[in-house]
Amino acid sequence: MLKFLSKRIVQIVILLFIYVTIVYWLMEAMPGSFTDKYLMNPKITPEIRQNLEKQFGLDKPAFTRYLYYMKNFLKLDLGISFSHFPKKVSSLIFERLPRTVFLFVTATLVSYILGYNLGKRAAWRRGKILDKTATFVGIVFWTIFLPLLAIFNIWLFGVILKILPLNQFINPNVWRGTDLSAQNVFLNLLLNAFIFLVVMMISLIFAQRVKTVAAKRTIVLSSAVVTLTVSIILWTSTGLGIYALDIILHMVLPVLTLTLYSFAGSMLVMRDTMLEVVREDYVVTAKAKGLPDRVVRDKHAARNALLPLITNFVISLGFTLGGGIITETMFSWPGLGRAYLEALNSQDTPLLIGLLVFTGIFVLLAHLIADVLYAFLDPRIRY
Amino acid sequence: MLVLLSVKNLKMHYKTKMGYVRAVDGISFDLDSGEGLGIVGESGCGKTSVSMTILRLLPDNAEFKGGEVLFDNENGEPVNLVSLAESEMRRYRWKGISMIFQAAMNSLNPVYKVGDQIVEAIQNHFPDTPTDVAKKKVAELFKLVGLDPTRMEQYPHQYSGGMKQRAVIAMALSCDPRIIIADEPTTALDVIVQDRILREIRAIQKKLNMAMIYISHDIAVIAEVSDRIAVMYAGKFVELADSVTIFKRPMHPYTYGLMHAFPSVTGKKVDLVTIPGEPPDLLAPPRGCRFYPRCPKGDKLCEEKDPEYVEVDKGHFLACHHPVQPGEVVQFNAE
Amino acid sequence: MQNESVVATDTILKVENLRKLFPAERRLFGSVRYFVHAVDDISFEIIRGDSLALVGESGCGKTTTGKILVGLYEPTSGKVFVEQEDVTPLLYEGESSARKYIESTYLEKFLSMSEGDLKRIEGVEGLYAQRFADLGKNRSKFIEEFLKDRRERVGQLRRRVQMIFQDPYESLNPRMTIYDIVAEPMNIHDVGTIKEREERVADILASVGLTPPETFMFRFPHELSGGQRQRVAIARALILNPSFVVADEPTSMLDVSIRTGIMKLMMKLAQDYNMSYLYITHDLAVARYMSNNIAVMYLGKIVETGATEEVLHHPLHPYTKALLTAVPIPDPEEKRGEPNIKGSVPKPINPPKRCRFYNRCPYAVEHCEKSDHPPLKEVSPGHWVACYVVSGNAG
Amino acid sequence: MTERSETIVQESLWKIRLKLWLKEFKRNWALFRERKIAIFGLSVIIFFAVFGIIYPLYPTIMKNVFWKDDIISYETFTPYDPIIGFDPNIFDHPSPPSLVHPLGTDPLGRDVLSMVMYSTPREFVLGITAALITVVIGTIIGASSAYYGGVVDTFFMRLADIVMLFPSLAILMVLSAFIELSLFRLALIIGILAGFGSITIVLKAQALTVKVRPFIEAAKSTGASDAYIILKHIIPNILPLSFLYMMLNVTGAIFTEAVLSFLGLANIRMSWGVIIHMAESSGYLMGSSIGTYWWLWVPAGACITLLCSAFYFLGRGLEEIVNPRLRKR
Repeated sequence: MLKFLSKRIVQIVILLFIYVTIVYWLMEAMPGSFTDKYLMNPKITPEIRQNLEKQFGLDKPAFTRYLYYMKNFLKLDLGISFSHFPKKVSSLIFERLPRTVFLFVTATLVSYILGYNLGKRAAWRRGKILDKTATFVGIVFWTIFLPLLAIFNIWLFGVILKILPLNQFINPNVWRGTDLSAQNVFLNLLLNAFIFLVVMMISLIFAQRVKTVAAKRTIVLSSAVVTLTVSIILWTSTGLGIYALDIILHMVLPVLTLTLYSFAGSMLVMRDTMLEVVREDYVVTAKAKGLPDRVVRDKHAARNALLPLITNFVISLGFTLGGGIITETMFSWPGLGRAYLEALNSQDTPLLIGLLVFTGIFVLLAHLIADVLYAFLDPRIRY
Repeated sequence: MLVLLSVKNLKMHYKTKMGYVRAVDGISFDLDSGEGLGIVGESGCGKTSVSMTILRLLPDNAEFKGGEVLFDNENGEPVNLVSLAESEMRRYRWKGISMIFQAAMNSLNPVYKVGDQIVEAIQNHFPDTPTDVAKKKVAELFKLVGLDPTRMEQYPHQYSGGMKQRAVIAMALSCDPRIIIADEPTTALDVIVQDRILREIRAIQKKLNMAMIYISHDIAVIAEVSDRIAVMYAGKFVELADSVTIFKRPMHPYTYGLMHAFPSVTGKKVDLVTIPGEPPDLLAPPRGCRFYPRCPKGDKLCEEKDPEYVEVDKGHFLACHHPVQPGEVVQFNAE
Repeated sequence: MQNESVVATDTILKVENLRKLFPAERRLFGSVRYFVHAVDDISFEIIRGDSLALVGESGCGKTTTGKILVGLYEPTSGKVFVEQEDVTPLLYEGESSARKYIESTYLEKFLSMSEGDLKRIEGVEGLYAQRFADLGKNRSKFIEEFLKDRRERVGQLRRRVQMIFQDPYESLNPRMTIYDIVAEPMNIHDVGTIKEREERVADILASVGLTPPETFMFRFPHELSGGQRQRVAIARALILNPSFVVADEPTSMLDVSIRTGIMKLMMKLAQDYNMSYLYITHDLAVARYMSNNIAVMYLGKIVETGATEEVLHHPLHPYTKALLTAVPIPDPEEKRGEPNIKGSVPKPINPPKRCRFYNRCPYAVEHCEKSDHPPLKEVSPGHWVACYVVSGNAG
Repeated sequence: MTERSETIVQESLWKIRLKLWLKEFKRNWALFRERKIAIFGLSVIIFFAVFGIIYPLYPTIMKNVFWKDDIISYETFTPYDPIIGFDPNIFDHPSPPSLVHPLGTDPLGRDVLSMVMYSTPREFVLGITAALITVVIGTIIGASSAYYGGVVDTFFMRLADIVMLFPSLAILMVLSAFIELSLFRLALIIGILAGFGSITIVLKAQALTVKVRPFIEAAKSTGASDAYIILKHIIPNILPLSFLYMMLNVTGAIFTEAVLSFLGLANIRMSWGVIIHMAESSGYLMGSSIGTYWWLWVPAGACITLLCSAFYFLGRGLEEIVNPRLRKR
């Protein structure tokens, strides 16, 4: 395992190096030398300019510049953004990263849970009404033009039903008069969600040890309820509840849109793998052992079909930036995707490179996690 | 007196686009406790479907077309497994009739420990068994089939082919079933391993006085383990008798052909029989006797009328209009 | 000298010290840590008209041997002779290494010589030198011609040795018609016109019992039964009139009632086409019917070989004995003994330096562990055994 | 011999092959027909194809039926031309759907239906070109890297890893800054980017399952060359899967184009994405009037969705034919 991991990490570092190189030269190839832009940016004061010149070797030839960039990259210094001057690219990314991650992890998690359950049932009762409707509806959403779905949701929930805010990250009217930073509240929210996830994981692992289905349910449900209640009490007692709620309400529509858009992907993967697994002899054996239908489906068939889904899940998490561009634009959600579009429009090259590089790191990390998870879930794989 | 398992005129067809595949088409046999019955037949003759029909482990497109499977459930009244509700049927699986599957390699779930899979079966049928008691029982079973009990905590992929086969046998024994169906239990194994497994199965069967149904395409394997042998051809039994009779005095031309098609390692090197043609398509089997197109003794009667499956001698069932006479040499004129 | 002339008359295939190691585990940087000794130093020969059955359990290296002989694997070491010709460089070496060979052995020497000197060289080298001189000492032309000639010879060789595979369902390309499959070897070697190919395919299909051929020619494999497919596979192997066919368990996937038909057909074809089989099988009874010589393999080694009847009736090696007793007998009244063998087959990964059968052998003595794997010894005429105990060398 | 050979092969080989091909096609068609989803997809695709082809007739019909009173339109089609159209009576526009303009007009007075129709063939060309490029690259690379293994395999698989690292939309957005993304260029870039990416891995996995099948060894043992085996044995056996992925890739290509156009980054004069982009840039898409001017973007959005899902449905239907593991027993 350790040997495998070290091998994999070496591979990933090499891949990352190649990736960053390609991204860098792609940007260099863009018309209008970006070093010139660095130097001619009117916002940059001469002394900063000199610093930059020294740090990034802007007066040196292209290849030396690249070496300088790589050196700075190793120090995680990606330069200074043009459009958000004088913020550093890295601090910009770290400010926006949690928003995108939170949005997408939630949406991906929901859509995978939905996809797993639907796909499992669809394959188990193949050709029946659930299978047919789920596949049809799923594919329509999977191939829908995402802006269309976003507009439709905004129109339906925000304009017609008027139950959810239209877009943006926060409602300024609510926040008027406080000196709270939305970012801080949001980070607390993130922490809360993370704790919730950890508690759920622990209770799930714990539930594995219990025998009856009813006991399993009780454990999982009660732990969920307890954590939720505790966190709600905490939020209200500190008086931040209303702000947190505002953020959450603003998240509902993007999450809903993304979930609808992407659940079919996981559902179809689950359904297809499940169809293969169902034919395996051990599923027939499980049935012959006299196990109830549901146990055969969940414990024997779905457990084995889960493996490809997990990989798929982690990897799709990695692709948040690509998907983020559209969704975040439509919902004016100030995350990485929108930052990318803004950077592109304002020709903010350092930010552009930084965002691309960051996505690469993110995807690669996701691959690594997928590998580890896979080894964890499949006893056959002991690298 | 009640027999343990009595199958009466069982019919099960698969529905396909082209029509019904008559995989099991009127099978009857009785099985007593402690007895070993062998079913021998070529691939595609429906022998596996028979076992799957008895346990009702069929795919969606299978349809019952009649017949009964009467199982003696120990309180005097035999139950008909065919007409049971699915939830009722579950109680008879494994506890009443268990199975050793054709592909032992694949009948263990790769993501669970072997011991746990057997414990699962025990606790499913005896829910009050604490896990440690069940584990103890599994350890005993492992010893019985010649496996090291410490291997319980291993995953299937850590087992060799022969060991997997043994674990599957242990699993089949776990709920003290009254009947075990062994479907090609040794097909994928090498001769030496096969020999050992066959010996073990036979010894356990004798020791526990269990009834067994062996299913195989290999007459030699069947001959080693069965008391009685049924020869199956194209969805039907053509002949059933005790194993010595089947070998010494086969009455159906197909049985005769099979016996003489088998090369022997050390015996006399005789000219082998080739049965001409191919087995019939079960979508549209011949009108009369299903063996008629390949049978050297076939005539008008065989073409028109399907022979009935009757007891011609004590315990010797046969479906043939023109049985092979003692001492007769049947000439198969193949190519 | 005398020995050579005997060889020159009848050997159709001769294998010398053939060895094939597969890498089993690699270190981090690609160097191999363990080898699977799939075929480990085996030698045998087949006389024209005879055939040899290679028998053993799965994983003993019998299929690997067969695949080496038709050039699917490159042996780690050893030599293969087909009809007295050493074909090792032809079968297993690529053109680039052949080019290197010709450049280093001949060309460098020739280039420095005058035309007169070239004409004076004798033997095989002389032929090359002659050719080189005739081509006006043109280096690239010479190489080109040499490679062309070599290609021709490789083609000739490939046509002489063919293989029949185990699984009739998998060894025919499902997207090709029977005609395309059977004619493929002719197509590859560019033999005959289309019309001739059609005739030849029809002939061969008829002779493997697929009559009338025209009803089979333009069908797809999935429309045929297992027995018919195996006949197609045989037809395909025979279409170029090979002198030697490797048959890898051609009947093991077939039902009993069809199997004997294929066996008989193969026997008949061997006579009609005057060719030999290397018949690979795990089934001793089938081996007995299909060939007059037998070689029993265990973990990459031949442990016993001789005439089939002799070996089967008087097995000497403990492994052969165990194998024979383990075969089920289709007679409920005959009770056979239990095979006298311990344990199970180990994996042939870097095997220790001792008799391969040592840890399973009931008769093993100290000498068997101390010494190398025993060499094959002739214990009675034509009957060779690799066992210290049997050959009385157990020290 | 000669006598018999005449009776064996009465027809020329290509005729026999054509017949066999037809037979095979019929068999697959019978399988295909059972997949209602695939039939639905195919019908939608055919509908769009017809829809796009009849565009040249559209002005003629409209002129003679509805625009008789409108003299300017009757003389020329210009005011309603999908690209250069401009109606001087600017205050009438955008007008909601009416008999004169079945899908209404845009702020410049152009007929929305004519814009949608005009774009249809372009979407087809783009989607199919891109998918074809993808599949040709993927098939060749997949087959060769599976067959040769070793360095070739490692190189292309690592390349695929790197290509997959790039978020393709983001990269296309960057490229749009210094390459004019015309329709064909866009198709080419989408096709190449996808071709070296995940599809090679999928097709290579499939080719690997073909490579280990004994008929490859059978061909090799008779002395077939590498190129022969790849072309005659491996590629024909992965071709159905390639075809399937082509269908799925059409969806991806159309979608990508639509998004790029919607963001205003592609250099395409008219497409469904451009229609929505124009609605957005003129402020009719979002904002307070959201949903009011629906005819400006709903038709184009619906078309994108429909055509994308049609190709996807077709692909799914084919998958159950091509991939025997998904087939019903």
